[in-house]
Amino acid sequence: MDLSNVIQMFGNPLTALTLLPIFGAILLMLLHWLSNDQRREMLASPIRFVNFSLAILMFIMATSIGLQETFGLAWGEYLYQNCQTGEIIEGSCALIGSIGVSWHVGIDALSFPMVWLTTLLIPITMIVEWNAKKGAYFHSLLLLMEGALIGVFVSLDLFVFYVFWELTLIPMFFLILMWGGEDRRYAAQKFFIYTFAASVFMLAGILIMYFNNPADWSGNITNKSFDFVLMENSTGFIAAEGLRSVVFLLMLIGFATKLPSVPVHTWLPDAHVQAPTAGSMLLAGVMLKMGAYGFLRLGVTLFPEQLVEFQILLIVLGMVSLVYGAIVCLGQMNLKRMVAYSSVSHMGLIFLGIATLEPLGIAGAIFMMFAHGIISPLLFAVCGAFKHHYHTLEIGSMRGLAHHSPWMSAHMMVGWMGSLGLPLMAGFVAEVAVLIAFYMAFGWWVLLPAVTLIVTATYYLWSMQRTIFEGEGVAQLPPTMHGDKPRDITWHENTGMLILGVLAVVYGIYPDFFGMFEMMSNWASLLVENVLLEVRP
Amino acid sequence: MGEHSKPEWNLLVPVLAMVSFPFIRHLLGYNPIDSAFLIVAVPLAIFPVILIIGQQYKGEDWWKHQLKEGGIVALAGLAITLSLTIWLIIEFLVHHAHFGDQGAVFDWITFDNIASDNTLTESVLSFGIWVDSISLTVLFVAAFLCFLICWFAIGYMTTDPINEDRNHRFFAEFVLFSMGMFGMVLADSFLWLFIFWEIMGLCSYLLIGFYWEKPSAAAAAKKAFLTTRVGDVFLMVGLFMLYDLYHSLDFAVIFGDPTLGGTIHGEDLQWPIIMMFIGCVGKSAQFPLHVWLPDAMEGPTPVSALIHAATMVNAGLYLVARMFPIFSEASFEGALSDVAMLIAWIGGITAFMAALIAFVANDIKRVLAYSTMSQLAYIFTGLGAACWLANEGYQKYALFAFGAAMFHLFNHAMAKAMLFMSSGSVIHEMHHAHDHAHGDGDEGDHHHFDPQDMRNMGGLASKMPVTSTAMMLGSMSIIGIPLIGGFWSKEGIVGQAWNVYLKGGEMILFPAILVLATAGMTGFYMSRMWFMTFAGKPKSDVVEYVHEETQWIKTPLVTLSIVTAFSGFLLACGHFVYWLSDPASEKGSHFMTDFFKHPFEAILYELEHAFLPEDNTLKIVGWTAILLSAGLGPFIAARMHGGHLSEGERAVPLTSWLIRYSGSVGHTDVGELAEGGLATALHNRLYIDDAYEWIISKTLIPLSAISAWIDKNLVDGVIKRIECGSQWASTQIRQLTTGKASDYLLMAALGTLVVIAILWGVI
Amino acid sequence: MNLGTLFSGPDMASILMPEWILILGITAMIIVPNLGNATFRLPIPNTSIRIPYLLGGKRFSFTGDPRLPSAIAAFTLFASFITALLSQMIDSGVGVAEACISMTGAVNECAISDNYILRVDPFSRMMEMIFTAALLIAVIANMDRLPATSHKRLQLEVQEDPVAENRRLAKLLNNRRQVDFSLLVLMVALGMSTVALSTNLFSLFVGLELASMASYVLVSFHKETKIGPEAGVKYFIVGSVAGAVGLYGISMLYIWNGDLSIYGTGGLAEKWASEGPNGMAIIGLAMMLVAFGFKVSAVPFHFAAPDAYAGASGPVAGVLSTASKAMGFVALMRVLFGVTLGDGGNEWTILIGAVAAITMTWGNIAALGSKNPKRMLAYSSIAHAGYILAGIAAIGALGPGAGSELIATAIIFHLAVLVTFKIGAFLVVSLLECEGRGHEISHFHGLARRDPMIAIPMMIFMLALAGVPPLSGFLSKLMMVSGIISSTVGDVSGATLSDAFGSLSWVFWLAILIFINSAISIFYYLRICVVMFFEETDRSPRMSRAPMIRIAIMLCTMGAVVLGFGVLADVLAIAASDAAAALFS
Amino acid sequence: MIDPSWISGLGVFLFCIGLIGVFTRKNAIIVLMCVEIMLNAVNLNFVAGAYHYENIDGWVFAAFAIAIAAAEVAVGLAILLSLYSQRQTISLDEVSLLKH
Repeated sequence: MDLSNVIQMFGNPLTALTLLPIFGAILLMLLHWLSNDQRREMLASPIRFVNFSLAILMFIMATSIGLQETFGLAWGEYLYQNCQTGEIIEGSCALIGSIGVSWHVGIDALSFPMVWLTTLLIPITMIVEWNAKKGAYFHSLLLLMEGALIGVFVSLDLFVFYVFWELTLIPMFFLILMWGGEDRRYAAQKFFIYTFAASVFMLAGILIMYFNNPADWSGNITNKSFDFVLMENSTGFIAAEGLRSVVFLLMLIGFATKLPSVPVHTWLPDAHVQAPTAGSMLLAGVMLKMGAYGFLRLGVTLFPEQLVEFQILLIVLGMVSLVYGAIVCLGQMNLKRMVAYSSVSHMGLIFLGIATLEPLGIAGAIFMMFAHGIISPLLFAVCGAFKHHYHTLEIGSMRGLAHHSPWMSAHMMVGWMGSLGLPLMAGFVAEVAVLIAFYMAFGWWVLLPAVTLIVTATYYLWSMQRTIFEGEGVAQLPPTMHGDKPRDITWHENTGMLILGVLAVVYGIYPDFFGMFEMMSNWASLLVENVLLEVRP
Repeated sequence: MGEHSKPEWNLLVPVLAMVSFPFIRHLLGYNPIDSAFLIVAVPLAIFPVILIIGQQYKGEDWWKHQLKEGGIVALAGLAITLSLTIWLIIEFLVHHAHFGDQGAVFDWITFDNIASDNTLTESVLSFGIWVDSISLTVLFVAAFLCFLICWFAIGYMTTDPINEDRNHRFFAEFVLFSMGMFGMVLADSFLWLFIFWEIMGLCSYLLIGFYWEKPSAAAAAKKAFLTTRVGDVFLMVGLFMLYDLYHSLDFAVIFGDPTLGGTIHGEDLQWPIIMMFIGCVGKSAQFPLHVWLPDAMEGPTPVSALIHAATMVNAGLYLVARMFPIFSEASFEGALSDVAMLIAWIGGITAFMAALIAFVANDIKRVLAYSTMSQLAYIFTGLGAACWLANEGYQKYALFAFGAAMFHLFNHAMAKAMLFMSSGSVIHEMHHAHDHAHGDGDEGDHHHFDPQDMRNMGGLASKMPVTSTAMMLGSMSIIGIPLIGGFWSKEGIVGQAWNVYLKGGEMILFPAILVLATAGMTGFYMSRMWFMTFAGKPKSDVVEYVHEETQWIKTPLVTLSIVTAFSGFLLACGHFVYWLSDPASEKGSHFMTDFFKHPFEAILYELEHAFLPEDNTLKIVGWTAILLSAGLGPFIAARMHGGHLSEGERAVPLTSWLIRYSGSVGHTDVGELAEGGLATALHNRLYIDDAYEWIISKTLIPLSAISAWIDKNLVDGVIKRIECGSQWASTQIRQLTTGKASDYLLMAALGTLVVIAILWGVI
Repeated sequence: MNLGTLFSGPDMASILMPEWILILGITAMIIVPNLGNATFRLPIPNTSIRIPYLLGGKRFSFTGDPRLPSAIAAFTLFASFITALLSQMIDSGVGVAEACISMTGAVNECAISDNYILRVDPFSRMMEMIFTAALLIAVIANMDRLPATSHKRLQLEVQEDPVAENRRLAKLLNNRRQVDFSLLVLMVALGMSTVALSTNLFSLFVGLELASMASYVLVSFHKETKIGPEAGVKYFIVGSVAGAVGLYGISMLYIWNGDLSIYGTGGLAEKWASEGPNGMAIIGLAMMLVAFGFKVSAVPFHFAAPDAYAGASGPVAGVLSTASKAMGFVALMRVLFGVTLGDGGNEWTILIGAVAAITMTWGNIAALGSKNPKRMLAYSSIAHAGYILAGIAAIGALGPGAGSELIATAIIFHLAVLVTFKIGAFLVVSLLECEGRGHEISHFHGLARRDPMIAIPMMIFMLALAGVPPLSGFLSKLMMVSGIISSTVGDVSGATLSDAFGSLSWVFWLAILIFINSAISIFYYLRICVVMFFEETDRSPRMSRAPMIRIAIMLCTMGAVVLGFGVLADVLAIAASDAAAALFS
Repeated sequence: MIDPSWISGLGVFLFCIGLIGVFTRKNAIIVLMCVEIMLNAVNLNFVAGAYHYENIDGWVFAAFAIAIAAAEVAVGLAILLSLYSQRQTISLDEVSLLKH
């Protein structure tokens, strides 16, 4: 590892996207932490701006990557790779060469939307919680989170992938713990332990893959490499079918928990309810997508036969998540909890979409990741604002929100409508794509998810009726207000929500905006063409 | 208040200016079809403008009075769409253009499908414009009525203090709603039809819940959305099925060759059509998804006029009409006749049921709502008949039935919009009059007084000449008084329904009887409404203070009165029915031209075919319908609710004859009947709503509660149990560390023995 | 065993340099603090020159300085560490064992046929480095835990006030025992080094006893506290019984073979491979496993460990949980891999596997509810022993080969990085001990507010212990598990899931059990983090200064971070890999 | 010369005595003595082995073992003394402050 490699490493835009926020955040936190009290106060505001401008810089970088490329790539091609296959085997981009870990990043049509979404959401979360207490840490943690998330999406080395995967837990753990609600400690621990425990199974799967990666990397301890591209391109990767199934299932445990799918979803409501607004926005917006992303990247791409073999399992998982999640939503009295369960419900659609094995279904599932990544942060921003201004999340604790906080109600309505799959909003595109494919693959079973859409509409409308509307004569305020005058959202919150709302509509009307649906569908088609077509029943 | 309002014609200048928009486009070299997308785009662009500016500047004077809180902006936008629509129609008529599919305006999503030979084929779901006689008709209805209702709403909404500072929301949603309607009509694929369809659903939700602070309005909005959502979901499933068959949802593909090169059989299409029809049932408030419509009257009256008369409820009809080419595909013969019968049955049942409930409704808007349901059901019956005839190979009759049904759509929309606006006018004035009479301070009474209740009215004919005339004409059109509006179409529908029976569709007998009976019932309840409102003595002191006011309300009423009075006759005689069903046919291609050239022949021809069909049995049916609707129904209504006005009150000549008639036929008291079991059941809407509520409260709500419990205590409980269990195990296991060295030694010794035993045992 | 031959050649001097340094240090430790201006002179015969005796009398101010012994110990350990490291860096890559010392004291290239008593190879060097590093950190930290006060200051502090006087006396006592502590630490180091070097069971055992006995005293070193002697007694009684049992086992092996060399002609390994063990050998092996099991605190021989850790001071507990345990593993590996692996060696595989499974689960579950942070860390240490035992079991199931080497690499790597974060955690506790606390989890409350510079490292230690990436604890656990997995999945066949599961070796489930246990362990590690950051405390924000402990903590923190990811992790992994290769050669 | 197996048989006997003593006695000193007995059993084993194989190693080992035993006693007594000075007891059952 000589200097030129280092330069090459950091000269790569993806490397910069990953490491700049991480190191930036750590530096800023240290800077703030090491200063004395007086200087700390002075520094608070500049640090916040630096954080924010770094986040914006990241967004600009990601956007410019998107503007330069159309992402109509051939299968298995990654852009902006920092090193090629030969170099990986040689070990010239090695991180821990002795066990075959290299710094290998790349981006393709599957990861770009996620990266862009991450860079988009982080500044928005910062805006929404612009005045967070101890903002220097808060925003830095968000920035750290951004680096870790992008790292998950761009790393093509499974070791590094796993490291980033777990690294995302740490800032989120602290976000929940330090800025969360009343029961934050329980929620944070549960979140951490639950998802960690699940991802450990994924790690087991990764290790089996690692030892069956036929690409030899002579000169290290194991002669193996964690490189995903090598695995993807190798023939005879894991010969024993049964072992492939084992790996597939191990990884499914990890990804399904992250997604989350019933019955391993129960960390989510607690984490969401207790997390600060920005935390739950990111949690729902990007972190859940890690599960789907990982499943598509590793599970589907490397184990197509197993996908077919366990199709029924996926459908059952997806269907139960979808239906059961929606019904549980109906029984929730806590606004945020309801929204959290609605995420469970929507994530079920992703499994359904993938299980169809149709290009449309998979494209729909990917677009679901994206669309949900725009809409659910909006939902949580609204919930957070509600909690912030009304000090409660109880559905039905107040009436006539529209009277006191018209902007908040408007955003709530936009979010709710987007989430229940209203046409011309992003969620609908995904829903339609997934369900069409689902019908093509499984026929009448589509009635189950379709009827669930009614339940979805029911709980959303029900909660709106009990929050935004009614309250004729004397408007009813929650007792937690203690007679305070209710306010509308601040302009920070408003800005953030407005961006999200507008994007939700833009992507509903024109899903190809910024090439999104096109690239996703292209990726899905190539996946089907190259990988799934041979194994489809 | 009316007496203060000055004429505000000057405000209309920008609106009028907008009418020039098509001309400018024309001068710029565009043709109307290229501009058609603007019909959708303009309202879409105006929506956020009104909303955001309104929210920001709602208190400002210029916004409030110059722009009427956005009303003028909306009206201007709708003027553009209306003029573009007219431009389009002119192009269509004058140049005999057959537009059909106009290609994609933009590709929505592009993706691949796996073809049967395991290769990938590209598929596009795109938005494009589709123009033909049906869409033009419905588009015109929508654009024209939206424009007028907006005009009306400016008068209606902005003068009511309760709406102060939030009318921008109304107008924005109104415009968005119009966008949805225009888009749905113009869309060239089922998918985009559905998308706009849902947008309308959203707007209907927002507009019904306009008075969100009223719990009843909020509940009604929710109910409307959810009920239509039920239908929509099935419609969506229908779309999926269609897509699976055709790998496209474009009209061009599906109607171009419904058999897709012989690969698709009629049986395949049964379920898709039934599924889509369920969507129509929801949207057009047919049994059993009709429950939302009466409650939807919680919205402001212009909304009722817009959604529940003119536009949204027509969407379901439009969709069924769109599927007509599938029914008339020759190779599907007989395969889809059961589906057609289903459509007719739903129509028949709803028509009868709604008319029945309308008998006892006392709320003026609810009467109209039930009437709407009933009339839409007529159209469904007609479409069902048309589809059956088409599918069984009776093309000629099928086209006639189809044309009649669509014509009824036109007539009903015009009349019902006007009726709603008139009722709005009545309610508006009653409300103001009540405030005037009792003062604003009289809170308690204010709450008990219902300005919509017809039992508080009576004798308004002299106070509101324009309104009463308009309402009379509208009612006549709905009832089907010969030669006026709905008469032309209704006769066709009833006749063709019976025609199906004669042609071998025995199953239609029941709906056919029902629609025939409903004709008479329509005569009764519409007349009842008019008489209760305008004839007889005032039933409350409020009536004294009622008077008509601003031009904003009167102008559309007058316009529509004229349209209702004459359009039916004119269009019918201009072979509108034939033009609708098949513009390329001999009669259809002579739309209006025959009428201008040989008016008498045309009239005779139409009379002959409308209510004097060739078949003698049908003649009997036709005459029976006329007799029931124009004679018996109004007669009974007049006996029960009619009467002379108070002393010194005079109605205008246009309505005075009717009041005289009602006063001269005597009086029947039906008090006993009104308290009977049937009436109670009808008051309770035949307990259908209650049944739904009961079912939901007994199934979904407990299920959700149980699921939430399960999730908390079982699924998550397992986790918690593991946690508690491991804490317990930890305590137990640490008890073994007693702190005494001898115990440790003992444990170690046992361990040693075990170690030796294991090692020994293995060898 | 001719004493003269020990110094016969330069080879002996250079090859055992780290040990010589330790012996030198021990000697210096005995002599230097006693140097003084003793009036007695030694006359040199036949001359009039009289050499000053210099022992006793009034001590020189430099040699009498109570801070000197620690410095000597630290310097000795550091020098030993550095020489071991240098010898590795210079010679690494040459390959296997570099030099062997026979019974007769001859230093040779290691040949298969000869039997040796000591062997210097990458493995023994690596272990020496681990031992000396751990002890070095302990010594550094102990400078604050057992502070030495210069005599001058003590002189100045003479007070009338009885409380202050008592405090002064305590300080005086601390000064008095500086030498004892440092000496014992160096003894431990020497014993451990011997264990690492030994290829003869008896010398191995002597080294083990040397280190053990020194550590018994270290445990009960704070005899003025209530718990110190108690911990010492328990640890000593159980340990000495276990030692006796182990020695008896060795003696049985001697009766069986007549030679206690592991390798070489007539050695144990040869006989084991050629003839197979008889009952006597098996019982001997079992008894040795008991002794070593006590050292690594495997269930059910672990009971004294939590008590000992809780009673000992923080640095000592840190040594017990890292170096001492590593020594036990070295012995275990020498015996199990060296002696018994020759004939497939799976007599003990199931046994060790079962013990591993029970140990890790027991440790973790017991740690879950533990309220005393030191006991919690002790139980966590037991759990970690379980992980390593699982690796050993996997090696037993595999026999020698690449997979075994990988697991051995992982074990060595794990033992090495454990020095950073395990000791680090004990040092943080030790810092709290300095203010008389640290035996309740509530003493961690609000630590982040009181002293973030301690709380953050503690969090890093906890996360590293839990195995959260990218910290070194993760890498070590990952290598361990990957070794186990690599050995089990290679021969998996079968087209269906059930076939595959059926053909998975049982060792695979040990890997899964490690994962599950890691997940359980997160709970109690996180709890520490949580209370540090989020519980309120009424203590004043100032923590004791304890600069040396802080330095040691910083060292550990850096180690825990840099050894997890990147270049240094790479270097360490390669070194561990070399060591593992040497172990199996 | 007696057969080495007798010697080691005696060793087994001694070892068992020591072991039983360790488990049954609560007095730390007696336990310590029992450990010494066990170590003597070891010595006998080594001596027996040395006899049997006629090599010197066993003798050397025995000598070392005696040294180890001596050291152990020294260390043990020192620790026990410090315990006694704290608690005035050396009964193993009475020192159980540290537990669970």
